[in-house]
Amino acid sequence: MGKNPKIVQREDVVVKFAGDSGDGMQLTGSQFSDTSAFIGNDLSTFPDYPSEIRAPQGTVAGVSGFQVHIGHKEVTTPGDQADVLVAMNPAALKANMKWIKPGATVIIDIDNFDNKHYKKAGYEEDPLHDDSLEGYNVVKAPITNLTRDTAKQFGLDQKTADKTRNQFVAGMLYWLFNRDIKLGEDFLKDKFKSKENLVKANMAVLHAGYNYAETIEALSTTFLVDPVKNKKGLFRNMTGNLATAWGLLAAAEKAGLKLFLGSYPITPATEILQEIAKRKHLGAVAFQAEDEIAGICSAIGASFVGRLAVTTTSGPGLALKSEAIGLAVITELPLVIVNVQRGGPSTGLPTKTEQSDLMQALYGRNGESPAIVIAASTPANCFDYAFMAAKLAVEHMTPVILLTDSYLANGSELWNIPYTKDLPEITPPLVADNDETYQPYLRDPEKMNRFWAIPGQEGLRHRVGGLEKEDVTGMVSHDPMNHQVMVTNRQKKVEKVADYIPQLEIIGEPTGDLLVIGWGGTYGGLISAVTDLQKTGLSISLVQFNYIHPLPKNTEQVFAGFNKRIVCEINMGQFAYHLRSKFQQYEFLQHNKVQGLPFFIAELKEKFIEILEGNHQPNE
Amino acid sequence: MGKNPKIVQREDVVVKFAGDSGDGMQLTGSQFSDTSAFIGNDLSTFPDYPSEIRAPQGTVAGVSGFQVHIGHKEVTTPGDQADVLVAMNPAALKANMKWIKPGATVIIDIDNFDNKHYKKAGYEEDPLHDDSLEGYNVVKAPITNLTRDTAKQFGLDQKTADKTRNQFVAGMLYWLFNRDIKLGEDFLKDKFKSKENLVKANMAVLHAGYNYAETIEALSTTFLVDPVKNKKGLFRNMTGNLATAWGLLAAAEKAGLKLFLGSYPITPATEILQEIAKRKHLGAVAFQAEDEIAGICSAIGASFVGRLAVTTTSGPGLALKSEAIGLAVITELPLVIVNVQRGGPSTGLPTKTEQSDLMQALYGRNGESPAIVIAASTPANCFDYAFMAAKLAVEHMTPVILLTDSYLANGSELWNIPYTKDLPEITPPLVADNDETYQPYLRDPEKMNRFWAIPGQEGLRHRVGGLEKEDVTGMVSHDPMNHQVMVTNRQKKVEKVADYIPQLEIIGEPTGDLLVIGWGGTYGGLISAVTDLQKTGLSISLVQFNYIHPLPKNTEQVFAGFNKRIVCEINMGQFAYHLRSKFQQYEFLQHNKVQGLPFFIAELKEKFIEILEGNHQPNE
Amino acid sequence: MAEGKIETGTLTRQDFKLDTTVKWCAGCGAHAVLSTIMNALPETGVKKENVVFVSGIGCSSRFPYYINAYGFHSLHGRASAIASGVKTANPNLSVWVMTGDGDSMAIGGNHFIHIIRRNINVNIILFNNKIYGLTKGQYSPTTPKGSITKTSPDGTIENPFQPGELTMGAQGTFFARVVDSDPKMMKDTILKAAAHRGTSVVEVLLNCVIFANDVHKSITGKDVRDDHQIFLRHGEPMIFGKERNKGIRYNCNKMEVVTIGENGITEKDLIVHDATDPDDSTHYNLVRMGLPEFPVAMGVVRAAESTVFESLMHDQVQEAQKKTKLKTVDDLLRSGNTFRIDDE
Amino acid sequence: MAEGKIETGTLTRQDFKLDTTVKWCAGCGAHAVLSTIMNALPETGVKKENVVFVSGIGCSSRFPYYINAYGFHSLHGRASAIASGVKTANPNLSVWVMTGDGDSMAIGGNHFIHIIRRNINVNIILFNNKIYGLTKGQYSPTTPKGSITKTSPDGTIENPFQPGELTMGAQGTFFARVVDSDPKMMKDTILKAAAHRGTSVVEVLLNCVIFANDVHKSITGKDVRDDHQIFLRHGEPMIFGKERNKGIRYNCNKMEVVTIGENGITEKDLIVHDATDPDDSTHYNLVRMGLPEFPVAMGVVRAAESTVFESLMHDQVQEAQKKTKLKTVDDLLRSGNTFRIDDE
Ligand SMILES: Cc1ncc(C[n+]2csc(CCOP(=O)(O)OP(=O)(O)O)c2C)c(N)n1
Ligand SMILES: Cc1ncc(C[n+]2csc(CCOP(=O)(O)OP(=O)(O)O)c2C)c(N)n1
Ligand code: SF4
Ligand code: SF4
Ligand SMILES: [Mg+2]
Ligand SMILES: [Mg+2]
Repeated sequence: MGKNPKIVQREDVVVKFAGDSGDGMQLTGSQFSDTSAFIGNDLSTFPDYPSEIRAPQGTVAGVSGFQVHIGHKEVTTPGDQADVLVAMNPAALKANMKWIKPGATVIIDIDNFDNKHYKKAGYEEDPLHDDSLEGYNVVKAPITNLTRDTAKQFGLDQKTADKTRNQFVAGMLYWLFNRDIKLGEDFLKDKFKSKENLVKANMAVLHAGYNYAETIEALSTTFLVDPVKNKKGLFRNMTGNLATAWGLLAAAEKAGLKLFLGSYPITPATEILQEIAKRKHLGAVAFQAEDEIAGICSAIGASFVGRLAVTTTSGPGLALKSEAIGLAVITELPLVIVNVQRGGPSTGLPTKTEQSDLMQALYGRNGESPAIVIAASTPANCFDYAFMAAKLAVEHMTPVILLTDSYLANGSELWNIPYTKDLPEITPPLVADNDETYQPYLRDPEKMNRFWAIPGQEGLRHRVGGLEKEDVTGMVSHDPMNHQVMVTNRQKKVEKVADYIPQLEIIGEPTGDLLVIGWGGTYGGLISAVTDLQKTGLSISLVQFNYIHPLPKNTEQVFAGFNKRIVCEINMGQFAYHLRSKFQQYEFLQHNKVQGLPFFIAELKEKFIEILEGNHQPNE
Repeated sequence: MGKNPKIVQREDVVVKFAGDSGDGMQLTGSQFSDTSAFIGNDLSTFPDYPSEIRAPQGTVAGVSGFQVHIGHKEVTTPGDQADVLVAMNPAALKANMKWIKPGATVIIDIDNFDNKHYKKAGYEEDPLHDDSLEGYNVVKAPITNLTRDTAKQFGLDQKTADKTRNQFVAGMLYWLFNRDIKLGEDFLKDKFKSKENLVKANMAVLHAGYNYAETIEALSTTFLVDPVKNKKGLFRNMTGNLATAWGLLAAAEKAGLKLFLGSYPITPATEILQEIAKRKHLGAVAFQAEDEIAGICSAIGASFVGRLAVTTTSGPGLALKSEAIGLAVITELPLVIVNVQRGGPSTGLPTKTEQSDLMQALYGRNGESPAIVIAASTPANCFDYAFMAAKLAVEHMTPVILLTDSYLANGSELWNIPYTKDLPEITPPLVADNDETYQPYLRDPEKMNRFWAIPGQEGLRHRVGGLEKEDVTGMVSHDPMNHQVMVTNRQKKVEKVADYIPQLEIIGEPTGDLLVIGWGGTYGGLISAVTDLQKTGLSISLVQFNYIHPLPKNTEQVFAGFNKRIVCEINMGQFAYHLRSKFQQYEFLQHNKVQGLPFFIAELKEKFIEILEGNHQPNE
Repeated sequence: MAEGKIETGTLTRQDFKLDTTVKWCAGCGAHAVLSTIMNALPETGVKKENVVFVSGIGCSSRFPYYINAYGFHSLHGRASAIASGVKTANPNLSVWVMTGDGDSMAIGGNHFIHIIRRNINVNIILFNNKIYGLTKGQYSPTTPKGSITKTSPDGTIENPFQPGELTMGAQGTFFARVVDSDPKMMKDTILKAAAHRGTSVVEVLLNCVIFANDVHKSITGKDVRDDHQIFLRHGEPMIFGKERNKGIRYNCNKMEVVTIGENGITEKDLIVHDATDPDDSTHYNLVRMGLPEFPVAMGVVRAAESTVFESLMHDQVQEAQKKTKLKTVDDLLRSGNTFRIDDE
Repeated sequence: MAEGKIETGTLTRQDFKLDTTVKWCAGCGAHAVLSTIMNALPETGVKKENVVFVSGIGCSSRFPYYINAYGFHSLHGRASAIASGVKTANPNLSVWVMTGDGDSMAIGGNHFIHIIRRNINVNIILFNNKIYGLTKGQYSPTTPKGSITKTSPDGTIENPFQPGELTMGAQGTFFARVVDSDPKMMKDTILKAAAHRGTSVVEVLLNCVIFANDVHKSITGKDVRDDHQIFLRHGEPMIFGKERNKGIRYNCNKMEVVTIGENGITEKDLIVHDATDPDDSTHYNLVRMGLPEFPVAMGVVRAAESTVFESLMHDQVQEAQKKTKLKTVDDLLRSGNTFRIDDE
C-alpha cells in the first residue's frame, strides 16, 4: 500500500478546521499547531466560534472554526484565506467558502452531505452538484463511517465514537503535511492520559485517517513546510490570554509581591481568571467576585494592603469599573486593569474582535482622571505588556489599563520562552516601618509617585479615600488651590511615565512617502502588509503603538518623517481622533473596519497602494 | 429716632451671607433675592456649602454661604467679590475675606467675636484688633443679644430664638437697601404659614434689625438699586435644578408622554429627583432606585414601554451608568441622562463645581457608542436644554446626555416665564397598531431614527436587546458587514442631529482678533468679561456652545473669522482637546481652572487682555 | 374583566410561537421552560400584546428571542431593574423576568432583592443551573460548595445562596420551586406565579448538560424524585414519598420527617401547608429544608399578600391629580413666587 | 498568640485617637460609635498597625478619617467589596467595614450579601439611621413605610429591609443589634463581633438628629426601652421588661411574649438563647420580632460557626505550594508543551 505523493515545498500554509461546536475542531486545530511547532514551523492560530454554546447542530450559526497558519517563513497572522479547509458538514462549508483561496484543498465529511444537512445549513441546492466548488480540490471523505468502523472494536457508544472523528481528520493532515504520525500519538497520550481505552480508540482512528489519505487519489500532492528560519531556542505556543496571565505572574515574582486578581467572568477575558485560579502554587490569589465592580474593588483593597493587584474584563465590564478606576486614580494606588476588547457597543458581538474601547480606556471616568493606557500587539507579547503594565502601576503608583482584544486573546503564536532574570526589575516605592518622614501624599521628585505604606506596617498608619486630599499630608481638603495642585500633580505623574517607556521603533525607513500607524492587536496584519509592500520597493513604513498614554517621546519626530500618515484601526477612528488632537500639525488618513474581524493583508495592501498612488479620498 | 442716610444709587451690588451651616444663611439669602426680584432687580445667586451636614460650629469647615448679585443692569453671575459681607462668626469672616471688595461693608455679629470663637476659626490674633480689616466699613452688631432680647417675649427657647437671628440680618439689609419691610413680613408669613408664634417672633426680630440699622452710625450710607432695564414680563427666581425638572415636565406634556424619572440621590443632582417626586399631580413618576444602575435601567424599561424616560445624576453616577447608556444606544431608545457635574475625580469635591465630565459624556462607554451631548449655560436655560434634550431623544430615538454643573444647579437667576404653547412641538416617531410594514430597525430616511412601537400595542410585538441586530429586521446578527452597517447607521443618526439644532450665535462681531470659546455653565462669567472688554473697544467676541455632539453646523465658519481662539473651561482642557481633533486647521489657546470655583470676571479679562496684547504663552 | 385581560382560552400556544431557531444546546432544561410558558400564557388571560419578557445575559436570558411577545434582552444582571421600570411605568403589562443564577444571584443580586422588597408585580423565572453557562462553566453563587469548575480547580470555597432563603430575607411574598423535567408541576406553578400580586420568584432547578450535567440529579433523578421532593399544595398536609406515607410535622419548633402509620403518626399530625401565612417562619424553614434529612420543597412555598409598589405609586399619582390645582405645566410655572417686572 | 495578636491591655483608647476635627453634627449617634470603638479596640488584642477601617460614602462612612488606624474611605456602596479584597489578601489584618443603611442596603446591597455568604472575617458596623444623611434626607431601604422624606412627599411606599433578616437570607453567621445610646451594650456586642470568625454584622440603631430625629424613639426612649428591647445573652433565658418579668417562649412553632408568674409561667418555659445554633430558624424569628407585639431583639442574635472564605483560600494556596513542582515562574514557563527550534 502507499503511493508516492508529489511533495510541494511551501513557505507557509493556512489550514482551517470547521464543524459543529461539538465536533472538536478546536482540539484538532491545537493538535495540528502543536505538531507544527514541534517540527519547528512558525505559526499563528485563531479560533472563531459563535456566542451560543451549542447552537443547533448543522446550522451556520453553530459553526465553530479554528485557523492555523504555519510557516517556514515567519508568520504574523492566522492568514487571510485558507489553503486547506476541513468542513465537517455543509454549514461549515457554507460559512467558510469566502475564506478560502482559489484552488484550495477542501476536505469534507461526505457522510454529512445529504439533504437533511443541506437544508439545515440553508443551502437551496446541493453544493457538491452545482458549480460552486469548481476550481477547488474537493476531497469527499467518508469520515463518519470510517471512524465508526474503526472505533467499533473499542466498544465506544456511537456518540463517543463520533467524537473521535477529529482524529480521522488529524490523521489525514499528518499525511498531507508529511509528518510523523508518532507526534499525533504522543499528543493523544498526553491529552487522554489515564483513559487508556480512549487513547487507543483515538489512535486507531488517527491511523485510519492517515491510511485513508495515503490511499486516495485526490490527495496526490502533499505539503512540506520546513522549520522556520531565524528562530532558535525554546518555544511554546501561546495565546494572548495565557501570555497575559503569565506576564502578571512574572511581574509579581520580580516585584516581590503576591499577585491578587479580582475579576468576574466575561468573554473573551475569562481565561485569564481561569489561569490565575490555577496558579495558587505560585502564591497567586484569584477572587471571583460577584460582579465587575466587586472585582475591581477587591483588587483596590488588595492593592491598599500591598499586593500586585489586577482586575480583568472586557468592554461592558470596563464600563462598570469606571467609577472605581477613578478611586484608584485619586488614591494613587497601583492597579492593573486588563481589558480584552470585543465587539461593541453594549453586549454587541461578544465573541468577535474590535479595538473600540480606546476612548473609554482613556477618558471613561468622571473628573480629570488620568491613567496609563498601554496595548499589547501580538498574542505572545501580551506577556511583555502585562509585565510592563504591572511594572508601571507599581513603580508609578497609578492604575494602568492594558488593552488587548479578542483576536490576541484567543489567537496564538510561537513564543520564545524568556528567563525571568532577563526581565526588567520592578521596584515598588515601599516605605520603611516607622519612617517618620512618611506622609501619604509626599512625592518622589523624579517620578512624582507617592509612596506605598502597607497596613500592618508599624508607624505608618494613614488614611486614603475618594475625597480630594491635601498635597503632602493627605488630609481631606476642599481648598481651591490645593485641588488645582493635586489635579495637576496627578496629570504630571502620568505624563512623566513617558521618560520610562521605550521610544517608538519604525519598521522600515525613518522617512518616506507613507507611514502606517497602528496600535495594539493589528500588528500582525499591518506588518505583513507593510513588509510585503516594502519588498515591492514602495516607500512605506510602519509604527505600531504599544504605549497610548502617555505617547512615546519620539512620536512627533517619527510622524515628521513622512509625507502621508494613515491610522489603521478596528474601530471608527478613535486613535486617529486622539492623534489629531495631540499632533494638530499633521494630517492623518484613516483606514477603519468594524466587522468583528481583523484586517486582512490583502485589503490593507490595496488601501496602501491606493494612497501611494494618490487615488485616496482623504478621510472618507 | 431715624436718620437721613446718604443714598447711593448703584448699577449692581453683591451681597454675601456667611455663617454656620445651621445659621439660616441660605434662607436669608433667598429672602433677600426674592425681595430684590419683587422690586424688579435682575439677580443671580449662588450658595456654597461644605460637604458635611453640620461640621462643627464655628469652624471654617462648617461655614455655609450664599451670595446674591442684584442689578439695575443685567447681571449674569453672582459676582466675583462682595460689596456687603454678613459674617455671623469669625470663621465666616475668615473664610470670606478674600472674596470681598476693598471698602466693602462687613456686618459681623459681635457677640460671636470672642476668644473661644477665634480659636475655633483658627485665628491666631483677634482680627478686629489687628489691621486685617483696615479699609473696610465694619459694622459690629450685637445680633445674638438683640435677637434674644426681642425673641424672649414669644417664649421661644434659646435655640429657637437663635434661629431667628437671620431675620435680624434681613432687617438690617432691608434698611441698607432702602426696601419696604413689608416685603420681609410677607416672606415670613408665607414661609412659616400656620405657625403663628414663629411668624410673630421672626417679624419682631426683623423689625429689630431694621431699627438697629437705622440707628447706628456705621450704616450712614445706603444703597439703591433700581429695577432692571430691558426686562419685562412675569419672572421667577430659578435654580438650575428646578429649571431642569420643569423643562422635562414641559417636554413630557408637549410630547403627549408621561414622564418617568429613574434616579438615585447624589449631590448636586438630588433636587431634580426631589422636585419630580412632588409632581405626581402632573402624572410624573419618580422612581428612587437602589443605585444609579437601577436608576438608568428602570428608565430604559420605561422608555421601552413608551414613557419620556429620564435619569439624573452627577459624575460618579454617570460612570456607573456607562454600561447601560450603551444599551440605550444599541436599542435606540429615547433617554435623557442629566449629569450635574461636580469636582472630580472620584468622589472629589462633591459640593463644588467643575466641567470635567465632558469626555466621559462623549466617550465613556465600550464600543462605538455615539450619543447626543448638550449643555445648559445658565440656571434658567436648564429649562430650555432639558426640554431640547427630551425633544432630541424622542424624535431621534437615542440617548441624550445633558450636562449642567453644580454652579448652574444651585445658582439662580431671574427667569421670564414662558407659555408652553410657545415651546417647540415634540413629535415621537410612534407606529400605528397593526402596521404591517413595521420592522424594529427600519429607519426614517431623513433623521435615520427607528420607530417606537410600544408594548401593549397590537400587532407590533418585537424584541430588542444588547446584541448586535440585523439592519431593518432587528434579528440577532453576527454578520460582519451588517455590524459595519449598524455601527455606521448609529453614528450617522447622531451626526444628522446637526440639521435639527440651532446654529452658533456669535456675541459680538463675527470677525476679529480673539474669539472666546466657552461651553455650558461658564456663560455668565464669559459674557460679562467679553462684553466689558468689548465696551473698551477691544476686538473680542464670544461663542458659548450648548450643543457639543454633534456640533452646530456653522462652527468651522465661526472659528474662521478670528485671528485667535481661546477655549475657557473649568477643567484641564477637554473641549479644547475635542475641538483640536475636529478642527485641526485652527489653533486653540486654553484657559483652564480646576479649583471647584467658577471663573471670575477679573481673571478672565486679565487673561484676554494679555492675549490681545500678545503676551500670552500658547497653551501654557 | 381588568384592563388588558381577556377570556382564557382565546389564545393558544401558537400565538406565542416565533419562527426562529432556538439556540440552546440539545438537552438543555431551558427548552422545557420555553415550552411550558408557551402553554401557560394562554391561560393567564392576558392579551398577547401585553406580555413583556425582560432578561439579562446568559444562556437562559436568550429566552425573549425565542417567543413571540414584546422582548428585551438587556444587560447582565439588570433584568429586574429594567422590569421595575417597565412595570412601574405601565402596570397593565404582564411582565416576566427571565434570568439565570449568575444573572440574578451574582451581578444582579442587588436588583433582585430590591424588586422583591418593593413587591413589584412581575414574575421572575430563575433558571438555576448552578453554573455560568454562557461563559462556559465558571461557578456561580449557587454552585454547591466544593465543586470543581473552570474557576475553582481546587473546589469552590463559597457557601451557596439558597434563592428561596434570599427571597425571604428580602421580604419576598412569593417563592416557588420546580424542576425542569416535570412540565406539569412547572406549568401549574408558573400559573400561580402569574396570578400572584407582587414579585413572584420561581426557581427552576435546571440541567445544563454541558457544564453542570446532573447537578440536580439527587433531587430530580427518576428513582429518587418521589422520596426526595415534596410537592407543596396550599391547604393540604405535607405528604411525600413513593408510598405517599411520609410527611413533615413540627416537633415543637423544629421540623421533622415522619412516617404515617409509624409511632402512631397520622395525617393529622402533619403540617398543613399555608402558603399565604403572612408570617414567613415556616416558609423560611421549608425553603432551607434539604437532603439528606429532608425532601426538597417543590411548588409554591409562599404566596402572601402585601402592598404592590406600582399600585401604590399610581394611587398616589391619581390622588395628587385629583387634589391639585396645578393641572398643567403652565399652571406650575406660574405657581408660588413670581414677580412682574415692567420695563421703565 | 496568633500572628498580629498582642496582650489586651497593652493599648489604650489614646492609641487610636487622631488629632482632627470630627465633623458629624452635634448630637449625631455616630459620635457614640466612634467613642465605643476606640474603647473596644484595645481589648481585641490586635496590634494597632493591623487595624483597617474601610467605609463607603455617607455621614457614617467618614468614620475612618476620625480614628488613628489604617483607613480607606472608598466609594458609595463598595466598602464590603474593598474589604473583601483587603481581608482575602491579608487575613492577618483586623478589618472593619463602617457603613450606612444607604451605603450597604441600597447601592451596596449586592456586596453586602456576598461578603456575608462568603463569610469573610470582617466586622460590619451598620449605622442604621433609616435615612440618607449626607445627601440631606431622602428615604433609604430601611426607612419605615409611609415616612415623609425629601423624595417621598406623599409617604414612602416601599417595604423596608430588616438588616438582620437580609443577613440571615444571605447565609449570615453573625448578626447583632445595638442602640447608639447604650455604650455598654454597644461595646460588649462589638467585642463579640470582633471575636467572631466570619462576617459579623452589627446594626446600630442610630439617631440622625437632622433628618430623621427620633426615628428609633419607640425602641430607645428612656421610658420604654426596658419594655421594648430584649437584650439577648447566649445561654440565658429570654427575659426582659422593667420588672424583668417578661419573657419569650415557643408556643409550638410560634414565639410569644409571656409574663413570668402569670398562668403558671416560670423562667424554665422561656427560650434559652442559643446564638450558636447552626439552624437559624429561631434567629430568623428573633430578628424579625418587633413592636408592638414583641420587644426588639438586642445584642448578639446569631454567632454560628462556619468556614471562613479567606482561610480556605489560603489553605488551598498552601496546599498547592506544598504539592507543586513548579516553584517559580521560570518553572511554569517551561512546563507542558514546549518546542526547541534550532536554527538551520
Ligand atoms: C457586564 C457583564 N459581565 C459579564 C458578562 C459575561 N457573562 C455573560 S453570561 C454570564 C453568566 C451566565 O450565568 P447565568 O446567569 O447563570 O446564566 P446561564 O448561562 O447559566 O443560563 C456572564 C458572566 C457580561 N455579558 N456582561
Ligand atoms: C455613586 C454614588 N452615588 C450616590 C452618591 C451620593 N450619596 C452619598 S452618601 C449617600 C447616602 C447616604 O446614606 P447612608 O449610607 O445611609 O449614610 P448616612 O449619611 O445616612 O450615614 C448618597 C446617596 C455618591 N456619593 N456616590
Ligand atoms: S451551556 Fe448549558 S445552560 Fe447553556 S444552553 Fe447549553 S445546556 Fe443550556
Ligand atoms: S446629618 Fe444626621 S447622620 Fe449625618 S452627621 Fe448629621 S446627625 Fe449624623
Ligand atoms: Mg446559570
Ligand atoms: Mg443612613
